[in-house]
Amino acid sequence: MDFNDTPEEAAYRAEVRKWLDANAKRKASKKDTLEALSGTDALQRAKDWQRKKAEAGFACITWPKEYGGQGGTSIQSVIYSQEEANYLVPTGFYDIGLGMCIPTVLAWGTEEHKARYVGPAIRGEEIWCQLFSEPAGGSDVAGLRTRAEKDGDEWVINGQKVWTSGAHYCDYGIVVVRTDPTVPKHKGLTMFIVDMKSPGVEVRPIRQMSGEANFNEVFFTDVRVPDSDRLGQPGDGWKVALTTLMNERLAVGGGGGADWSELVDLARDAELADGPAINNGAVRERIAQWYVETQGLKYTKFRTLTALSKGQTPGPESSISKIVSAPKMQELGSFAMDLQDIGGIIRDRDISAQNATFQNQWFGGAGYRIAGGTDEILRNIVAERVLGLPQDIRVDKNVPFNEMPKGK
Amino acid sequence: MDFNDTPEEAAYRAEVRKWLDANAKRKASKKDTLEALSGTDALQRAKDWQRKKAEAGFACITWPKEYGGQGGTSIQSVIYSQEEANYLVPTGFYDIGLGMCIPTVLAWGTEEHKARYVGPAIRGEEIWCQLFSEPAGGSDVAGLRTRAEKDGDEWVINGQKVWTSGAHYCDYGIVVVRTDPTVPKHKGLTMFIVDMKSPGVEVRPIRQMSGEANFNEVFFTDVRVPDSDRLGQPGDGWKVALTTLMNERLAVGGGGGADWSELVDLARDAELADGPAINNGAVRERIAQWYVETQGLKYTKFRTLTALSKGQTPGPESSISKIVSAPKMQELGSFAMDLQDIGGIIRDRDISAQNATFQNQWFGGAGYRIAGGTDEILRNIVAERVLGLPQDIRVDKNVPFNEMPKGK
Amino acid sequence: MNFDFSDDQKMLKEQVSKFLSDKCGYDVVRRVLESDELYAEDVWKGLVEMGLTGTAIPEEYGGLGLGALELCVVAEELGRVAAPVPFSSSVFLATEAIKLAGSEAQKQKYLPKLAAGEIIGTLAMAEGTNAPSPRTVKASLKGGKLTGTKMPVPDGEIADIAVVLVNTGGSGDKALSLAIVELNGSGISKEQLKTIDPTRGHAALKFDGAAAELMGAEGEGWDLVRRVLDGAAVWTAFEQVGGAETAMWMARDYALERYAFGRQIGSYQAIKHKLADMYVKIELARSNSYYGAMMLNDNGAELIEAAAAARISATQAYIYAAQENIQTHGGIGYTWEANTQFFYRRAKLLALSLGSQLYWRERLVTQLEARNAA
Amino acid sequence: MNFDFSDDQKMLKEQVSKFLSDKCGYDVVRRVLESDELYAEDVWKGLVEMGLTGTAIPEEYGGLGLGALELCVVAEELGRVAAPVPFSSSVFLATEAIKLAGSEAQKQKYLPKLAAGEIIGTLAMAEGTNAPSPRTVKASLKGGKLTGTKMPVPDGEIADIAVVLVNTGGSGDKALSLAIVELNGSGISKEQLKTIDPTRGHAALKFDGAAAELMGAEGEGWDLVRRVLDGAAVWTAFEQVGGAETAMWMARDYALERYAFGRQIGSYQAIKHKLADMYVKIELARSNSYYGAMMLNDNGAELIEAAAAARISATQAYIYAAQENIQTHGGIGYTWEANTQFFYRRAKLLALSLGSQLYWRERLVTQLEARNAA
Repeated sequence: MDFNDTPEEAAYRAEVRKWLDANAKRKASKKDTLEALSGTDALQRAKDWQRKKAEAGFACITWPKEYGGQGGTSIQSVIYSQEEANYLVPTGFYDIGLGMCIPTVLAWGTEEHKARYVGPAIRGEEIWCQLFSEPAGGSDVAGLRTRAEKDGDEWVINGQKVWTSGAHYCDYGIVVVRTDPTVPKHKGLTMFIVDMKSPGVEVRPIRQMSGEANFNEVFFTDVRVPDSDRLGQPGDGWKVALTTLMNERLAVGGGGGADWSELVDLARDAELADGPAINNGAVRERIAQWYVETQGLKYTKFRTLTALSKGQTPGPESSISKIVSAPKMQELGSFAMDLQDIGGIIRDRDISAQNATFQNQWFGGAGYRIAGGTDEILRNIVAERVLGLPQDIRVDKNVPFNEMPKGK
Repeated sequence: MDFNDTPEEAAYRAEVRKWLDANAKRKASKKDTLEALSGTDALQRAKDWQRKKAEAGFACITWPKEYGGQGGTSIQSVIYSQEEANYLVPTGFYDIGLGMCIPTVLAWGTEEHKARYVGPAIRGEEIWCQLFSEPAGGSDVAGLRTRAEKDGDEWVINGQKVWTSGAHYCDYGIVVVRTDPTVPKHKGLTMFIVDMKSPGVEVRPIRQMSGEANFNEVFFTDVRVPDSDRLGQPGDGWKVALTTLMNERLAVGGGGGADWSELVDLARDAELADGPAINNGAVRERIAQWYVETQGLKYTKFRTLTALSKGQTPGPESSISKIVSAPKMQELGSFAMDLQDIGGIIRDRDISAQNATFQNQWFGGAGYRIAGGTDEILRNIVAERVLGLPQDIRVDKNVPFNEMPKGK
Repeated sequence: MNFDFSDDQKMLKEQVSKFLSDKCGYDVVRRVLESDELYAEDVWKGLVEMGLTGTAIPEEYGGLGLGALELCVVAEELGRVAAPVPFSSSVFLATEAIKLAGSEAQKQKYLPKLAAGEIIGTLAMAEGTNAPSPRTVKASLKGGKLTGTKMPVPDGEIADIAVVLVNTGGSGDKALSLAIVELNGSGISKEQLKTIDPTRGHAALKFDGAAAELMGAEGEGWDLVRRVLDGAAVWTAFEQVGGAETAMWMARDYALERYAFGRQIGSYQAIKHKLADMYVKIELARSNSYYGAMMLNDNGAELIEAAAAARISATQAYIYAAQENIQTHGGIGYTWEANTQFFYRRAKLLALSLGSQLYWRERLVTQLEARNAA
Repeated sequence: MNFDFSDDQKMLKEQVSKFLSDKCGYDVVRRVLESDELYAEDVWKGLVEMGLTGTAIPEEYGGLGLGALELCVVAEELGRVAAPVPFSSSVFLATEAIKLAGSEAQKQKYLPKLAAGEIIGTLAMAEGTNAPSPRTVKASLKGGKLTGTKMPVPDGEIADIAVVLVNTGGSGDKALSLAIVELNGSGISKEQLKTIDPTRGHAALKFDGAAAELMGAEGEGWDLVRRVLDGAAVWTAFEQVGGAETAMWMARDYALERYAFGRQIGSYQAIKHKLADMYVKIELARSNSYYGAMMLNDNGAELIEAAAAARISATQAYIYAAQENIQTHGGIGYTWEANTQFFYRRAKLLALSLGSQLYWRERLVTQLEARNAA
């Protein structure tokens, strides 16, 4: 039991590090990250970086060589990510496309699709988004209402998607729509590749409670998609979407943000009415609790990586990361605000402790508990797929979609 | 807003107090209670006391005069209970009979039943128990399997009941049984009065995890009950049982046991490795939390009493008391054991802090969270009956009982 | 036994409720959130016209001469609609501080104007992100001149007067005193702060030798301000209970109208039990608040415990209800357009405004220790 | 990266598992619970025969010469069946204390016998219901004579030797030392204690001038015993994870077979989410335990944090799983006949046996403070 690389892994890591040293700047502090990601040229810098990675053979390491990948191992991919995280490089723009969309194209697309789309995506020339969620859908992803009707060799899409990250700068998307409302809901769906610049596609930012706008609504009005851009057969949409969602589950991270260490720093500085916060047993209890949770998740990931390195596929166990870290994000933010007493309401980065990171986290945590699977849905997943408990009674299993009760 | 009696209430309270002073000994300390209840003659003393109360007009104060009650108000009944609680009198033996069974007889019995059973129950001559729960039933009370078959003017009962308090000293019981297994489960039940001394009734104590035996299993083997001892019509059993259960909800108390005050005492005495427990903020946090919960329940009860005194009927809100106090009982016991560190495992009353009250409470809390409605069922009740949320999907609504999936 | 509000009090509650549901809908809260308005002046004027700013001010000072209980019912209704008005600053804090600590002259000077809504008052305690206490308050009063920075001060930009917690150099708990200062004089600069809840404005007030006068005895400031906070805690608990109930019913209504997997989401136990837990917490908070109200009204011996219990349980109930209301709504509940955010913001603001739970727990347990020893 | 046990270690685990599932079923646990037996001597003998008592004892002292990781897999399997044997007392505590602090002569004298299972050892720290510390330990060692009362001492009635935490009169943390005492000598009386878990016997040991000898340097007892506890915490965490998993699967199986309202109770979210929470807690505990194992095996720089994290999360996982296993079972789960009780008792015993969470949190955070400052 050790964290050391095997000789092969070590050699690969050295190679990666050498290349990164030659092509990127090493991070000096935590703050560096934020600065690297901000600015109006962030997208262009991300595209440049992705191209560079692809040229050097560090993009999409595990994908087949024939489509532009490296045919490498999962652990090589992990090693690259671990190392890259130490450098000041633009990230984020490609997570969904390369993490979820293109894997779905690889699994379900025709040879033509793969030849056309995979290469440019790897080289960063085309960015992809995922169009699944709908206002009426939410946790019930399959309950979607956006519809497509066949018209000759084309399909005509009408409806609305929500919570689409990056829709405004993306070139392509994968969209799941209802093509047959007369069969039970999981059976009437079909998946398409859609050109985001098509006429009739309108993208509007969604402003979140916190004031930021990281997501979009996407409206489809008579958007025409050639039948040749269908992924899978008509009616297979749910199965195709599951491929995407499985990849999402793997891609979802720990949520980030301030953790026990930042709380220790704060508690050292904060004065409660009866003395320094760090001396208060209730504060110390929370530091201990959040340390234990963070470490537990960290070493769970190491266990998963070990399984990966032995060729195993991680299962729905990875849901536990978000089950633990999402409420922690919210609660830790909230508790840290308590330590600042009345002043905890201040959200000005120049005044509030640690640049208002706790206040922002308290806002963000409320969203993170919902995005990509609510606390409740993730517990269902663990209970059903890990522990083998039965699904809740499903009234929607055999009912035609257009006869199902829907509420407002 | 005040806690004072109205003049009428004050006069009644004075009368009660005068009678209690003349007939019982005032409690000097908390310990007195335990001693008053122990001993082999406890039952006889309880009978004597009940008779005395009935003679003085303080038993079953709200019941109609024609059947031996006093025709008094709810608030008079509460005042009597409040005052009686300050005296060393035997309690407990009559709670179920007078709190749940006889109210059901009054609501559903024939004139003959009322004439025959109510008077002796009030005077304490006959004690009653309630026979509803079954091994396969649990939270699903209506899922019971004990059956009764008609044989001439009699019914023949076979089956098993569990969690029956006092079955070994009771004279009568009310028992709900299945008389028609071919209709959906709530519709095939019937309620009977059963003589607990009948041939074929066998009572066995149930030993609890804590080592005590406060409940019984009751086995029915060809027990014959005359049709005249039926309460309500055949098939009405569930409605009759609901009357009983509604009365139970009102009767369930706060669970008792050690609370924040005992925890303060313990924390003063207990030495943690880094100092006295009372100085630890995590300990202080819990003292505050449990104080707040206990006081909240206490004043909720005062609000209920105020409603009672205005002639209103308390509803399912009273479920909150057990939702809060049952987990508190378990957690407070557990935390107090933590304060005793390694020594917290000792359960010897002569060595363990406060006579091992915390250890016993930690055992008892596990049972209290289940008995008379689990944490989960009580939340369902609040959600459905107070907040008007829909029932969970019921697969058992229209299925004949003998065709329903049952598991082991 | 009559552990309930009187019919007159309930009627007052009804009046306030009616006014607010007419005049202070979500549109008003949103207007203040999204604009540069510092408060809903229209709503405030209406409250003033109803005489509510003078509810608990004696008639001799121009008030209605009612008691603490009447303020409780008003507070609950203000909380229910998340009203963006300076009621708590002016009424629960400034007015009560003057009633408690003011000289006869100070009372004569300020209470009638506060009662009539001619001026708005506030209490300036905090100095940044530490809990105000004799160890952290540095603003000083010397020779009638106030120097230092107070922030966040609720309604600091719109307030006409402030009661200020100042350091007058005594030792230990005697370091602090109260001062009263008119905020329109010289030597004062105000700066609006960015906070988690822009529907209730907070400012940084910088005093550079501003004219101020001592209120109450020198060295008694810490004791006085804690007594003011005890009362404010009870009223704020009602405000919190009101807000928590709105959040709970909002979640419940959404759980009835929203379908997932072909069923109302309110039929799933995860949602049902969440809502049941909201209800339980709110009921505990309401009951503790009632007791706090009684102690406050009767100046009862258990006021400190009762106020702390009310504050702690109301804070927990509101935080939980507001947070899980968003969770019940799912994605839509996290958007700017949703009204859920008003309660999320306000719940946390109120949780901190009179000092966090850490302060109140400590105040409670110190008192319980003393009581248990006795 | 290889954050997993080796194939050899997994094979050992398999062997132990097979032995225990054959020889240490619930019937054995119940037999010890309901009889006067102090431990399952048959199971113990089997473990001794497999050489497990000598797992981490060097070969020169008659052990198998394996390491900390092998003890981890053994501990997990013992925990899984709630084995009623003195393994933790003798192996995790006494043996390790002697390995850490014993003189060469002491090692020569005791380790071979411990390895061979000829004697059972224990560690006597506590003196009643306060946490053992330099401020509370009063038992004294003077001139080779031990005086005082230790309780509860795990397996105190059956142990042949005890490592005892004694007060040797130094100041502050230097007040304490370790002593080793043979329990069959004179000046010792033993009394079985009534505890929450009779399947693991505990005694009060009264020493009245019993012969004892210092182990390790005088004044180093507090430091030494805490280091022993760090190691024991890691092994016990595996024991706790094993027990927690049994409780979880017991609850899960019952949730599948029990019907209410015509459905498996495992189809209700209240039960599903409860079980999911068990799983999450257990996974966190397992992962922290793995890291603790690695630090222990490598004598790593983060041993204290890793041990504390393993202990805290494993304690929380086991307590939760054991408690909610009963709740999932409902009434039947609270009866004497149910096997749920074994885990409820054992979870709490193990939660307290090496000091409660309050001790471990403090140990952890003190370390984190130091690290964060650095």
